[in-house]
Amino acid sequence: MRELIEHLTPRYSLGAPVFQRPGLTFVDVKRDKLRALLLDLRDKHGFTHLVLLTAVDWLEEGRFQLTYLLNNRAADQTLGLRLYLDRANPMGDTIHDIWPTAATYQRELREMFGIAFPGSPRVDEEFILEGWTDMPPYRRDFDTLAYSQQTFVERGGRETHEPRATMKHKLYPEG
Amino acid sequence: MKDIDKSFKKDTETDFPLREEMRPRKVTTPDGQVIDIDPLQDYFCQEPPKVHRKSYSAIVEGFYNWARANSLWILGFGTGCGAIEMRPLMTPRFDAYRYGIQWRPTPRQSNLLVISGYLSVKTLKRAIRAYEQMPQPKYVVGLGSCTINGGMYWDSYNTIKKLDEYLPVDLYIAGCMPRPEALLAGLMDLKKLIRKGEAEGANRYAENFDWYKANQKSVIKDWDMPDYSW
Amino acid sequence: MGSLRDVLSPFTAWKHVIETPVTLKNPIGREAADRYRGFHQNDTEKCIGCGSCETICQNAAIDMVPVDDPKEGDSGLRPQIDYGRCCWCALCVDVCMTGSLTMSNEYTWVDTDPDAFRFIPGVDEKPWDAIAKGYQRPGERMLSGLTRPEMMEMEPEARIDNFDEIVAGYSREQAVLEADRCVECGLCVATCPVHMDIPDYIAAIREGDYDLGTQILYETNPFSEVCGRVCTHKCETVCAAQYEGEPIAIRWLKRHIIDNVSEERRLEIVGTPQVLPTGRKVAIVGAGPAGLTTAYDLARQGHAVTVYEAQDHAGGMMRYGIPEYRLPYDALDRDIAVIRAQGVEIKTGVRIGSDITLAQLKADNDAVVLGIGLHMGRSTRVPGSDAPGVEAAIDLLRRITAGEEVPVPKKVAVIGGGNVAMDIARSMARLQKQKYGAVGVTVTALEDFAHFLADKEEVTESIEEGIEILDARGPQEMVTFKSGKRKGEVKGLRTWKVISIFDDQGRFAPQYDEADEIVHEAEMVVEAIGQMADVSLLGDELTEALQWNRGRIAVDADGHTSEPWLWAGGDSVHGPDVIHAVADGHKLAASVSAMLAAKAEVAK
Amino acid sequence: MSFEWIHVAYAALTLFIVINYGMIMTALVRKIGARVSGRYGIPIWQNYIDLAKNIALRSKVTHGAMFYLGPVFRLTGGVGLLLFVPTIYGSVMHQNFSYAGDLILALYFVFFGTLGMALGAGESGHPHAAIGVSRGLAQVTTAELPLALAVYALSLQYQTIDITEIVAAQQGSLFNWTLFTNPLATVAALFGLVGTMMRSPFDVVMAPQEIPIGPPTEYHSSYLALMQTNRVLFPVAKVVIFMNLFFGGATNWAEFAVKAFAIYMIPVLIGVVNPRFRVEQSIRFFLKWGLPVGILAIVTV
Amino acid sequence: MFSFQPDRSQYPDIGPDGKFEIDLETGKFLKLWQGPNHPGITGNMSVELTVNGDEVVEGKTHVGYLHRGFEKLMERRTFIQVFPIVCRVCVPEPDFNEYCYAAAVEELAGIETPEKAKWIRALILEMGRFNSYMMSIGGIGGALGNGIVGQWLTYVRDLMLDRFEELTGARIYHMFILPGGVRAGLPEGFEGRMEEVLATAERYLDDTEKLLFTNAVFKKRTKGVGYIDPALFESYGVTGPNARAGGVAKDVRKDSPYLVYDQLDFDVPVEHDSDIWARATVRYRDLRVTIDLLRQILAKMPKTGEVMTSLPNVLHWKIPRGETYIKGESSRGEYGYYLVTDGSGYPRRVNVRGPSYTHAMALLEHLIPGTNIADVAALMVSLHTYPPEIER
Repeated sequence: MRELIEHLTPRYSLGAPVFQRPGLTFVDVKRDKLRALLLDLRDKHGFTHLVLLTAVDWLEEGRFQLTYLLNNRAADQTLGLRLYLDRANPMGDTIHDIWPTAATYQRELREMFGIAFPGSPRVDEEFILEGWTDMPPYRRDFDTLAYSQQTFVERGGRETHEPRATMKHKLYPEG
Repeated sequence: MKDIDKSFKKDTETDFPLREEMRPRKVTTPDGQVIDIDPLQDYFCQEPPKVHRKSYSAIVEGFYNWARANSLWILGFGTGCGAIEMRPLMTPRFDAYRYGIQWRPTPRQSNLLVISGYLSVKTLKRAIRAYEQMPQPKYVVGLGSCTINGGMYWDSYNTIKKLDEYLPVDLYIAGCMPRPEALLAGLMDLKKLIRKGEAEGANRYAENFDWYKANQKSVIKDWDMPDYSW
Repeated sequence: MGSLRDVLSPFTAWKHVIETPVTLKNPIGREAADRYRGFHQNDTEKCIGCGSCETICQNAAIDMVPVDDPKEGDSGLRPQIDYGRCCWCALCVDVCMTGSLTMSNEYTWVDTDPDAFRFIPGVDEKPWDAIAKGYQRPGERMLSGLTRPEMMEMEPEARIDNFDEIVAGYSREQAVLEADRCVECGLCVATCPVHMDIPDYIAAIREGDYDLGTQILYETNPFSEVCGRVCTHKCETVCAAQYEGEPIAIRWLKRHIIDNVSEERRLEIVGTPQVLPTGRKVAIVGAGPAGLTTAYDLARQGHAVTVYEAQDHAGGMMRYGIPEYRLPYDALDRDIAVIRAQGVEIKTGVRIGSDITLAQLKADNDAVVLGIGLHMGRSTRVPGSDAPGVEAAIDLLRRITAGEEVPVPKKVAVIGGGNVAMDIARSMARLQKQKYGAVGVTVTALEDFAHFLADKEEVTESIEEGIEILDARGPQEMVTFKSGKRKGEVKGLRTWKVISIFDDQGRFAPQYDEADEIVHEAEMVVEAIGQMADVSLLGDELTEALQWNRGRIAVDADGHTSEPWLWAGGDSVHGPDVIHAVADGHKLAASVSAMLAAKAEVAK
Repeated sequence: MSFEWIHVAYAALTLFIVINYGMIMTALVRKIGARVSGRYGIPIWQNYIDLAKNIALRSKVTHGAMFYLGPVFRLTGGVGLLLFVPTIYGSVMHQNFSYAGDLILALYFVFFGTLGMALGAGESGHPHAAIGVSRGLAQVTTAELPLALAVYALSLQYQTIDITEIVAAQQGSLFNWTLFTNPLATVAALFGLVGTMMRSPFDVVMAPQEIPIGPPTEYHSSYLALMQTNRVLFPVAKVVIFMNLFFGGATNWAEFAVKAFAIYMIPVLIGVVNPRFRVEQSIRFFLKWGLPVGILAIVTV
Repeated sequence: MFSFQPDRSQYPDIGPDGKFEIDLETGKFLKLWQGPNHPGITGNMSVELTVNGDEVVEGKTHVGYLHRGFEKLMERRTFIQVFPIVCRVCVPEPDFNEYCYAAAVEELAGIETPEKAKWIRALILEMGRFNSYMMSIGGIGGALGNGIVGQWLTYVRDLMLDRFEELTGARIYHMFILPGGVRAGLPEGFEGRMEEVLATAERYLDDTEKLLFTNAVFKKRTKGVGYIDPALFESYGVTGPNARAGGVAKDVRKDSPYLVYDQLDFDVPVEHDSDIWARATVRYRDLRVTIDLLRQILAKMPKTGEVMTSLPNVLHWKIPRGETYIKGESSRGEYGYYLVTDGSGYPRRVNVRGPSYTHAMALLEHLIPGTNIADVAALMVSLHTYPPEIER
């Protein structure tokens, strides 16, 4: 794995790799190099299996991380490619022509994170949610509890007490 | 557990406008008519359901209730996790058939809708549709904690918390998930209710139709539904 | 169409038609497995209402609701479980600090009323209350640590011949480990006399935010460094962690915060009074914890405070009653420095009654606060207790601290089983070791080990240091030399075995087994059975005017005596304990300050 | 024999007995099927309760006149089928109107019900019903092809199309049964029986897995009660024809009960243990296996 | 005679934009919805079919009926609080979630799993696989109109659920595999009772083989139907039995052994036809392997030892920043958890890679055109997909 990364790094200007454990490596990639890298990995290095494609919202850093997890099943090696997108106007490049199944992942990312993938089939159709009018729910700034409490009705009549406050109130109210 | 952010407020119109297909628009039907379509409107329930009176004769009603209780046809609609514990009921271990309980694949022939666990908003729409298609008298059983107060998904943005806001529920079975034995015990209790003539949820639904509809509409935004898609 | 076998083979399934069906005859109510996680049970006697179950419940299914009045170490709250939420994960059972919460193997609960699925296990009666089967935590609590990290201590050999501080304090790693064990229930806060925000400063340690920790400490306790070492830590006796495992080492954690903040930084964090001087004057008699705390509070409110101390150094019992190996003097000095920084003037070596009279103080000040402490030892009053060689522990301790020469015989017997007895025993042992290279101290305590008054670690450390501790021994007589050069001097202590200490009504009336008699050979017998206040400074007139309560000055809840200008608090009113004295100090300050404010109103 | 009004009462009695017999027997058959699964299955009187329950339902949604008439036609088919064949041979009370009808009429009634159902179900507007109907018509047609050929062979053999006469010809000995006199025709007819009893492998018409029970998917309450009645009556009526044509008829109710049950069990035996064919597979099956047997039956007469 | 093979030339194929050009206005096509309330659908999802006669020309899968936003919910629960909810991601085989999550947390937090706990985990996972296959094989019988198999095998599954209950204290959602180990050891006499279940299972499986796998009608319905070109496996992310039915002998248990699979002796069954028949058969054979594995695990498991390591106080458990991916071979294929932590007490992101996600979405949509309506249900069941793990 190390040789492969060393081999690919200059050509695709990869970031510093993280060797998580034998058989699992993460590395940062640049958006303009992604497609060539994926094709290279798939066709020349045996990374033919797209395990998953997902995003991580680094709200504080103002960017989305796209993770392309590729697997070389013969060598039992998994390579995670991390691609950072600007959070303000997230736009990814579709890879459904490389792996048709990526179209599904991209639909989900479009719906759940609001990341656009122009050209991906059915990407703008509703996928999981129906009649969703709020911000994409997997974004960090979407507060699911607040949304839930504003939208749905909960059964009332519940009240809890904090031990510390209760004891203060009852045992030493003066101080 | 993190505290909720009180400042969280939805500002959807500006940041996240409606999708194209959810906006009102004009559509040409196959036979050439131009009709207005508003996907956010519930076309299927324009006409409220009727309140059906009990039979005038107490003896007849009693006999009917006996028959209803002993011939419970359940709609085979697994709305959530609980569906997996309904399957053992149909199979040798628990064999609910011997209690007169059977499963029907179509709502038209079912009397009992078991909401087997949590209901996502998308499924709720179908469950309401299925419920409204069922003939009177019809019963709803809430299976599992999620139907009572949201259960495990109490803070989920996509599941309802109180089933009785949207459908008239006759009976709840607590647990996560309830075992087939508990489910069977619940169905036996439901039978007793039916025989006593107390399972009048359908009439309750009809009488409070506006209230139920308002609750449903507060949750389900998109009422556009393909024909016969329950 | 395939072979004929393919056509005929399926018909073999028909053999099942003659088999008995495998259906359960009556499945409803079938008993679940022994480990089944069903509806909750709670042993409400065992439960302390700490709320850990509520904290861990990811479904927000648990509410803590009051079922009883709170007591020390029991919030009076009990978990109420919402079965519209519960998912039977049993994390609440796993995390339960006392092991009171369990689950039965009952699982059927059907109701038409959705609001009915909520109950307080153990309080609301349910059919499954008596079921013994069900999920119980196998073995120990796994979700939080059981034992506290070993405190680094000097070995007995290394510490016995000197007065160096014994415990080293926690390292950062140890402290974080220990702080990690805390479940932040806050039961301890009520028990702490000054109600320190214990969970909060423990959380600050976890976060590594010592500045915040210091700030929290000083909100309630200006003697944080002292208390970090010698506090009686009542908080640890109610700690939720003690029921299965050791209580959180709250005292050591407090000390850890202070250890990590330099004196200068501490002064910065605590700061100086940010109010205008009020022009009011308050005199405080006694620079002990009560007096200095009062001074600290009042000074921060802008009042001019003067503290009068009879001894050469401030600190009172903290300095003169506690041996240096437990509380180094410089630690005390640092705490006092913070108080001084608030503008408090401390006049040492000034004895009220002889140097200045109380009447003078009354005249010069708006209020006078007495925090005189307990500086006189009580006597057993057994025969021979007035013989030479019989000493009061408190007096000896003071002399050792003050650097005075004290007699150090080879054999010493100590009467008493409290912390003071341990202090003097260990101090004498050190002196003996220095002088003779051997320890010869015997402690005889009235109580048996099960009801011992002294802290456990004091006892173990004493034994480690070679001190002999005999429990359940009642002193009967100081045996004196009947003749010879040393006639009249003590040569031993005669004790009987104690059968019981209190009678049926709970009065002090020890019963002895006279057959079990020991004479402890000793050239010095130290009485460490309690102290009393030296109230001679009050003068006859004031003594007459004041109200008394069993030999102590009677005060109201705020520490106000029957004289409007005089307050009293601390050990002399409430018995010996630093943290209580600090609490008293706060109370006195609040009361005095309220009075001064009222005065100011009137003046306007 | 001439028509008398009392025959109507007799026929009604026959109908009553047969319906009750059907109710009990179909429940029993379901219990037997359940045993193969390892269950007890429904109570034996469950069919009655279901019937009462369906009548007791309060709301009735209709999709137009044909929707009403569908079950009625279907029931008419069943009743007609039964009434124009002798239920009990030689019994005045239970020979029904068999003197008035013949084989052709019986075959007509077999089809009549299906067609009526098709119309009614089609009216319900449910796509699953429509698919079920189209499948049903296609399959029933081919499934009845061997039956029709067998009946033709039979009429050639006995030189009559009067059912009573065919039954009469089979009396006397076990070996007078068509089963033994013309086994090929019997087999061909059994293809038809198995094919039209709506059991696996030929039940794709109302396959719950693909088209939730097909044609009756929209039927409920009293409509369904009617169909239920028919569902117990129609198979028994069909079985009665087979009994009369191939198994020597029945001369008393006990014989009737045993024979009808035995014949009914033939498709059940096959159905319980087999998955179902797709519609074009079952059509092909009948054309490939049923049709030649039927032709052979005619040829060999 | 008649030709029932549809003439594909008259239907529009997939255009360059990946869409069918179907004009509903011609009246030639009919829209048909399978599901969500539909007996032919495994679980709560739906397929929108466009049919021409009995032939389906287009199928669109619609999911989301079971969406609970798990990945969002996990982000606002502490690491221990996530533990009870992960199993809910996949209802019929919940234990894989527990294992993958626990292993991911252990890796990032640097916790060692005790040896015995590994064995018990493997036991639980194989028991779950057993149940899942029982449902799948029963389901394929049911989808093709033979309910008996489903009845039998659900009964056997019930017996296994009793063992689950005895071991873990719950029937469906076991919540047994905690980060750091498992909750408890085996109860007294467990091996014996397990053996009874396995023997019963084998008896019923023998009967099933005679009833279903030696059945002319079943063969007729399944052979050659629902063919997946093995060349597409990589493109569509096909793993597990679905791939093994097409000759790809890949199994995570063999290829990158986790837990104790390197100490177990087993073969991975492979079929080559890649149709419904092959997929059903490969599952049936794998089920036999699972039964054998269960016996091996119980025999080889160490008798004593810790099952759980002490955790730090879980109420404020923080895990340093990092990310990892843990995978295992579930009954449906590669199951994985992608966990990202940011140093706080909450996971930054958890992504569940369920095999159904690729099998039931893109692959199914690719396979459906050209099939008969009657085969759609069987096709779906043969892919063995569980909707809850698609939408989470």
